[in-house]
Amino acid sequence: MSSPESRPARKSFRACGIGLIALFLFVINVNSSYAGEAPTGWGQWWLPSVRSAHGPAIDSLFLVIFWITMFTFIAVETLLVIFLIKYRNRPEKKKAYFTHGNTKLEMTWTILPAIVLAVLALGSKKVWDEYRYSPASDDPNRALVLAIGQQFKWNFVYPGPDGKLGKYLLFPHPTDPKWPVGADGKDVTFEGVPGPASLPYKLAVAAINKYIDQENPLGKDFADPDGKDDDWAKAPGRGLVLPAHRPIEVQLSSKDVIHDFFLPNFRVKLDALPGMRGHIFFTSNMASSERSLAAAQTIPLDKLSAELDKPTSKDAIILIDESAPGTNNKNKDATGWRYINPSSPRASIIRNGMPFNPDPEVRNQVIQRLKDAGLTEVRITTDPGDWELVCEELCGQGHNTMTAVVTFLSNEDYDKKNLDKPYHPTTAPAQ
Amino acid sequence: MTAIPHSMGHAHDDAHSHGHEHVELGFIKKYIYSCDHKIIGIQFLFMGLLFMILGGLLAMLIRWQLAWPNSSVTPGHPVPILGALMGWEKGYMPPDFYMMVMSMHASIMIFFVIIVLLVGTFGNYLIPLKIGAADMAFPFLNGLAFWSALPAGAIMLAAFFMPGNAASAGWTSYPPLSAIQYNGGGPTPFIYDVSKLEYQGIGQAMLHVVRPDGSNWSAVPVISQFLSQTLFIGFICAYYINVGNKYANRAVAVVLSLIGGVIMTRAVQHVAFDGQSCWFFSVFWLGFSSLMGAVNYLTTVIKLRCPGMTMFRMPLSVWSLFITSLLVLLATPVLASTLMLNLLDHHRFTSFFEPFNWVLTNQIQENSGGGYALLHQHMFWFYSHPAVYIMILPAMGMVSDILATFSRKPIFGYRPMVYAIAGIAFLGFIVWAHHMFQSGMNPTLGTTFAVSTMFIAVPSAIKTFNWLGTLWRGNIRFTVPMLNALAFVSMFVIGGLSGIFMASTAVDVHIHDTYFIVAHIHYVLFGGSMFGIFAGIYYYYPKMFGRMTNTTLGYIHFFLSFIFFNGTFFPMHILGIRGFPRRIADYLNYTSFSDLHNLNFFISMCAFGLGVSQILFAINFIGSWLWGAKAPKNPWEATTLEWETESPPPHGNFHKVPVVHHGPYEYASPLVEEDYLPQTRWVEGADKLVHKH
Amino acid sequence: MSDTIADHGYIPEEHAPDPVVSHGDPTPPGKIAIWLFLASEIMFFIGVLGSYIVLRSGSPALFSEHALALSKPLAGTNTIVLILSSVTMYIAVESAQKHDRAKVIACLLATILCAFAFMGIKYVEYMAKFTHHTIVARESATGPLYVYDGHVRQEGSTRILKGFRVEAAAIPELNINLVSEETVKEAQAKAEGTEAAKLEEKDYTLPAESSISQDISYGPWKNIFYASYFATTGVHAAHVLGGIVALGLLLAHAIRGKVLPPHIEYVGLYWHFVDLVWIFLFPLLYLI
Amino acid sequence: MTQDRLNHYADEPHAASEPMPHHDVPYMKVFGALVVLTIITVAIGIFMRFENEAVNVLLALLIASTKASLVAMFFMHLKFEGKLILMIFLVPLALCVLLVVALLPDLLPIGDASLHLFNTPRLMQPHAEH
Ligand code: HEA
Ligand code: HEA
Ligand code: CUA
Ligand SMILES: [Cu+2]
Repeated sequence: MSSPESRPARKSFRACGIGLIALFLFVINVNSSYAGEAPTGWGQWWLPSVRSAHGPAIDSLFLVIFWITMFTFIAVETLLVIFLIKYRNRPEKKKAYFTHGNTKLEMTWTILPAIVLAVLALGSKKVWDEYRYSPASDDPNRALVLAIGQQFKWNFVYPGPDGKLGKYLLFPHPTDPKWPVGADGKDVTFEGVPGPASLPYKLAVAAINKYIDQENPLGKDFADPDGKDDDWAKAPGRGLVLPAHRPIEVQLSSKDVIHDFFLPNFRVKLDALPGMRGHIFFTSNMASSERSLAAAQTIPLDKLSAELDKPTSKDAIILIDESAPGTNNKNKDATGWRYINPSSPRASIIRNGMPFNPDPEVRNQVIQRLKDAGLTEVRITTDPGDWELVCEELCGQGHNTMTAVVTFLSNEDYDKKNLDKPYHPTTAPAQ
Repeated sequence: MTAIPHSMGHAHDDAHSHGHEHVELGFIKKYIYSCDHKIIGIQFLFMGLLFMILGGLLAMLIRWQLAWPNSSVTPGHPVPILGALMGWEKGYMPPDFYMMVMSMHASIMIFFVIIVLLVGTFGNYLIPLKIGAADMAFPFLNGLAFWSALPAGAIMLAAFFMPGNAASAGWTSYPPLSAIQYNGGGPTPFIYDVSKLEYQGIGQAMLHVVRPDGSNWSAVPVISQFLSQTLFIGFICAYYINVGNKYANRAVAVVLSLIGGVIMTRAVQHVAFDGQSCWFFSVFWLGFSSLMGAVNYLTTVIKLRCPGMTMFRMPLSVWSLFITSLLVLLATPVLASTLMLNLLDHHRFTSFFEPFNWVLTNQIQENSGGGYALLHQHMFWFYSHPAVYIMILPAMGMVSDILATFSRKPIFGYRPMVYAIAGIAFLGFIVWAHHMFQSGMNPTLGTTFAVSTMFIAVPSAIKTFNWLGTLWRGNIRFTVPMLNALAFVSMFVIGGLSGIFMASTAVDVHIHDTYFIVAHIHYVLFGGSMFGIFAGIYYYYPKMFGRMTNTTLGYIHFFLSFIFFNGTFFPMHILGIRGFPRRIADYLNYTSFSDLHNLNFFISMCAFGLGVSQILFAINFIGSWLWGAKAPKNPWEATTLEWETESPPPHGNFHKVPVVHHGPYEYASPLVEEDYLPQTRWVEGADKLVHKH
Repeated sequence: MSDTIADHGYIPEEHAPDPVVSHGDPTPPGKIAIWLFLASEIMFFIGVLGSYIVLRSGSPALFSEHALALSKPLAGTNTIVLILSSVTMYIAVESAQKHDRAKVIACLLATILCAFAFMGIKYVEYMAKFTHHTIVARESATGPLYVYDGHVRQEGSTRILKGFRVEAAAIPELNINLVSEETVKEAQAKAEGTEAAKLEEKDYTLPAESSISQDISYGPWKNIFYASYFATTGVHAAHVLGGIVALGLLLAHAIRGKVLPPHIEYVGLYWHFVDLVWIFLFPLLYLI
Repeated sequence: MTQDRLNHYADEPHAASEPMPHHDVPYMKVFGALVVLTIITVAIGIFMRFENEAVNVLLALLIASTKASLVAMFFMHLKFEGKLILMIFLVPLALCVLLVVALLPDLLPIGDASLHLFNTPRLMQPHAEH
């Protein structure tokens, strides 16, 4: 059977080609007519920028593997295509070359990949150990935060000035004679009873659920002295605030199902398992303010109004030099602009960022005030400087809404917030 | 276990008389309740293809949602037909529905398409034919495997009609998420309420019989469950009921299977009360079917090889199915056990996987707690990693056969190929935790598993390069099966190489649970297994149905599939490198990923193209059956035994026992005029040639 | 229909010009199949048993405390019963091969009886667990909260608990899922100032439903120890039941005059395997 | 061609004609050994518990393994079977060991505190003193 198939093959290939081009045009067409408000352009196609200390190692490993596999891929596919063309069935050709193999050749292509892979495995172990067994794990200077996932928001607990976390995720049982002690250290009466055990089972369960909902959604043990000064909130969904340029320990747990703590730009990912506590260590080498600043452009104050009218400036943030006299007004401005001090090392963001106020009157007042303060130029950026925490583990129906805003403050600002007391050997104890 | 049908009255007394009494089998035992491995194989084929349409349509829904996510930024695009049917607001798909679609797409594709097609269909069809046996070692057990797969499928489908939706916890069903009953919703039907049909008309009284009080099942799943269970029990009855008279036999069998059907249907409804429990139970049940198949295949290969068919003269497809069966045999039970424990947890009897102090939406859960969520993951992947090789090895085997046939050249390095299959299988058992690098398990354990995972690329390398070696200096015929087989090789390499990224614990930190994984999945499962299946179907179609397929349609189907496949799944690598999370209904919620909207749109368009291309396959499949040219015995001029008998082979396969004289791939042999030397044809010295090279 | 090899048995009609390679292994297919099946059974049991091992090493204290509540004499008897059934099964297989029908029938019967004995004892054991309750309740609205632990029986309209009782406050960190009879007993002894060993079980009339704050029996829901216990022994018991069915069929055949030696051998292998599993379950659950 | 014929073909043709080769198994002795071992292990379990839990566990497992190998070797005839059957029996056993061994480091906090149980009650704690 010589191969008459090759002709229909070519024909159908051509037909497919034409069809495909038509489809491509259609896609582009449909897409642009649909796009409307949707983000345009094809987006960024490579690893997102890396902002953590251990990240570059992961990226270079990625690149090493990328080039090794790319080489293999190209080699294999090229050979394949060459063979297909060169050894295709031709009418004059009667028989293929008769061979059952070649031991030497086969040994080569067994051993070579094995060596390459062994090297990769070793490299991988090194980077992995640096990340998971980071020396930061016993750095007294590390900032600690406990992230507790729940459907579909995060709770963040900071240890407070004592630098120690209390106990969380302890919930009452229907047979407990007493409710857990309250935040003031006194016994609690809830639903008119001293404890769930005073109620019949069904009512006790209902009372406990109500107690959790209203009093203690995180199951905090108020009696634990370590937890007294913790910074926590009943309602989930707070932003995560972390210091930059300082080792961070994130402890992970969950109230209900498995969640995942993923910071794409920091190459950090770990599941938050209910009933267990995970630990990750990393250091950010960029603060949010630095990021905003890096993305900002300088605008003379005179041109600010015009600049803000551009549609691209819709979410613009204005950065002003706080060191200029008169600007230090705590920034409770109606415009909700975020102010930043670009030059001072104490760069800070006041985070009550509302959208830019389009009212020209208000705007002009603000600009006037800035001028009065002696400023001639400001910087402007659309980059708010915070990162997005992504939950990468399927955790239920609202999994795709489970994000949190992550802000990296400069170390001083982090200290000021009293989220924890860093054991800076060099700094004086916080007041 | 020795489930060989004996018509109980008389079978054993004359077990060894080789009398020649011919009792024709009735239509039912010949074509429906058949014990013939070929019929069973074809039954599995239809089952797999039907499920594939469903799985594919679900994939289309996934892509629909991802092309036009309904968010604050962009409006959705009403889903055609389904949107109206479900009464969604403006026809937009809600995110919880997306979760279900995604989970069911994967579950159906993996458990009811790939495994059914590769192991069920080709395992059944090819093993006896290729080793020169008349049938499987246990034909009845073989039939039972198919008929018990049906109820499993029916339970999986029933999930769609359950209150609170079908399973929505991904195909991995990690607890504690999968332990949530009714997917967190109340027990109210979610899907278009078919239960309205229930209490009207004559069906009412009958429905009461098969539907216990308090059952959550609506009419359609109850009826389909009842049918499949009755057919299942009926199969047993068809062979084991012997009261003497033919008609009495039938009557008793029908009555018994109806009774059995009622009992089973009622029992199933107690076990599976919502979508997730349906999922657990269905896969659990399917496991039994797989096990029966595996025991049968292994025994057949060990015992029923025809004279001269030594282990190292078996075609690679049989080798791969043999080793696949070993994987099924040893891995599936572990899945069964974890599914059972999960089911108990789901019913709130136990808490193997739920921690202490477990709270859901601020409600304490009334189970004891104290379990470990990670335990399920370990046991699941202890099965599911070997399972991914269950899903690729048979395809590799068939592709090896096809490549050799159409290169007109012996397979390059036959023995290393066999050892590579065995190596993959062995390593497959010690790599499972590479799915759990970021799950919070012990990081050192991660390193161990990373090393073993890396090394699984070595046997894969042997296979890949040997395939290339087979093509080298061949005489390549570009038939439709060959093109699909070549696509298998090139696409599997891409999928396999992306596996190396993930095998590195450190790189996996960034790409775990992103679309990089989704790209990998589809490159190995669609690019690999599915193209392998296409190749197998095109290759064996003449043998199965006695008709040739249409070549032109085959080419168009292949080229379109190949191009659209790459258009769909290649860009997913890019998404993954960006960190784009998988299993999300709406990525425009994320500021980090909303710029990838156009890329997603492009992917969706290609996916629709991929879906529509499959219609050509369907047309070809059905059309060739009706109008295809009659197939000769050996249309591809191949050497293995299945081509020595007519197309389709008769009941009993061979007219006389074939005798095998040499290896399976003697193409281009210098000893004969033709460029192929069938395994049954004796030529002096052919056997020696193998060892020389 | 034309003749195919199925019509002629497994003998090649033409002899090959070169010597046909034989397959060597003489094991019959049925035996290979049953062993393969047993291999998969091993994997199934290790799934369940492995979970138990892992959970146990995660919470050793809980497990060793609750394991005390299982009845060693009953389980020990069961072990012996099962071993005995293995012997009778073995004799049945042997006599089947010698076509000694009477002996086959007798031995199969003995095996089935042993199996029923095993299930009977299992039933007693299970019932002892299901009637065993831990109850937290108060006798009067203002009275102290008590923990009861013992066996509950219904007498008329009242429920009587035979066991121990202590004030809830006497048990620190009271958790009804984790508390064991031992703990209640010790606490009661301490409260009454006696030794735990000297404490007698007493009948307590349980207060009305509305005063019970929680009531849990020692089923799989009690805690992960009982979950593992019921899962492992339950799966094993299901296998014993399956064995009874298979043995029953063989027995029926034998009584009707047909002794099926290979089938008896295969069921025998299965039966020994069930015994083998129990040999591991027994020490793992009851003794350590 | 009948279904029956097919069945006979598939059924082992040698089974009845070529019975299991007979081996004299001292089954009563095996039975005795099993009973004795059972009694020993129960006795140890009840009366002679060692301080160290690990010793108890190992001892119990050792006796159980001995009993199991007696059953497998004699009652299940493994002693007289060929390599094939032996492999079928041993391979899953190896996998069992692998599975359990690989699971343990995950749930026992070994060495570092990278993963530990979270706020569990006393009885659930991994190394609670009892
Ligand atoms: C048919 C199915 C199939 C196959 C064959 C494979 C094959 C492989 N898989 Fe894949 N895998 C899946 C199906 C499959 N996988 C699925 C479904 C998932 C997702 C599950 C989920 O979470 O939903 C998954 C997920 C998955 C993960 C988890 C990722 C994560 O969740 O973070 C990992 C990690 O290591 C992995 C690795 C591998 C490796 C190393 C191979 C290797 O076997 C590949 C070996 C092949 C090659 C390497 C190519 C050929 C070789 C050469 C050309 C030689 C030269 C090569 C080098 C020198 C590198 N796979
Ligand atoms: C064998 C396995 C297999 C196969 C064949 C496919 C096929 C396809 N898959 Fe699937 N997929 C998985 C296994 C598979 N998938 C798995 C395991 C997951 C992970 C799930 C998880 O996270 O839990 C997944 C997840 C997954 C996702 C990610 C979902 C998410 O994470 O949110 C996506 C998204 O695009 C996707 C798309 C597709 C598409 C477009 C196809 C197409 O190739 C389908 C094309 C085929 C057909 C369409 C069938 C033929 C149809 C007809 C003949 C009818 C005519 C059709 C039309 C009219 C349109 N799949
Ligand atoms: Cu939380 Cu996904
Ligand atoms: Cu894997």
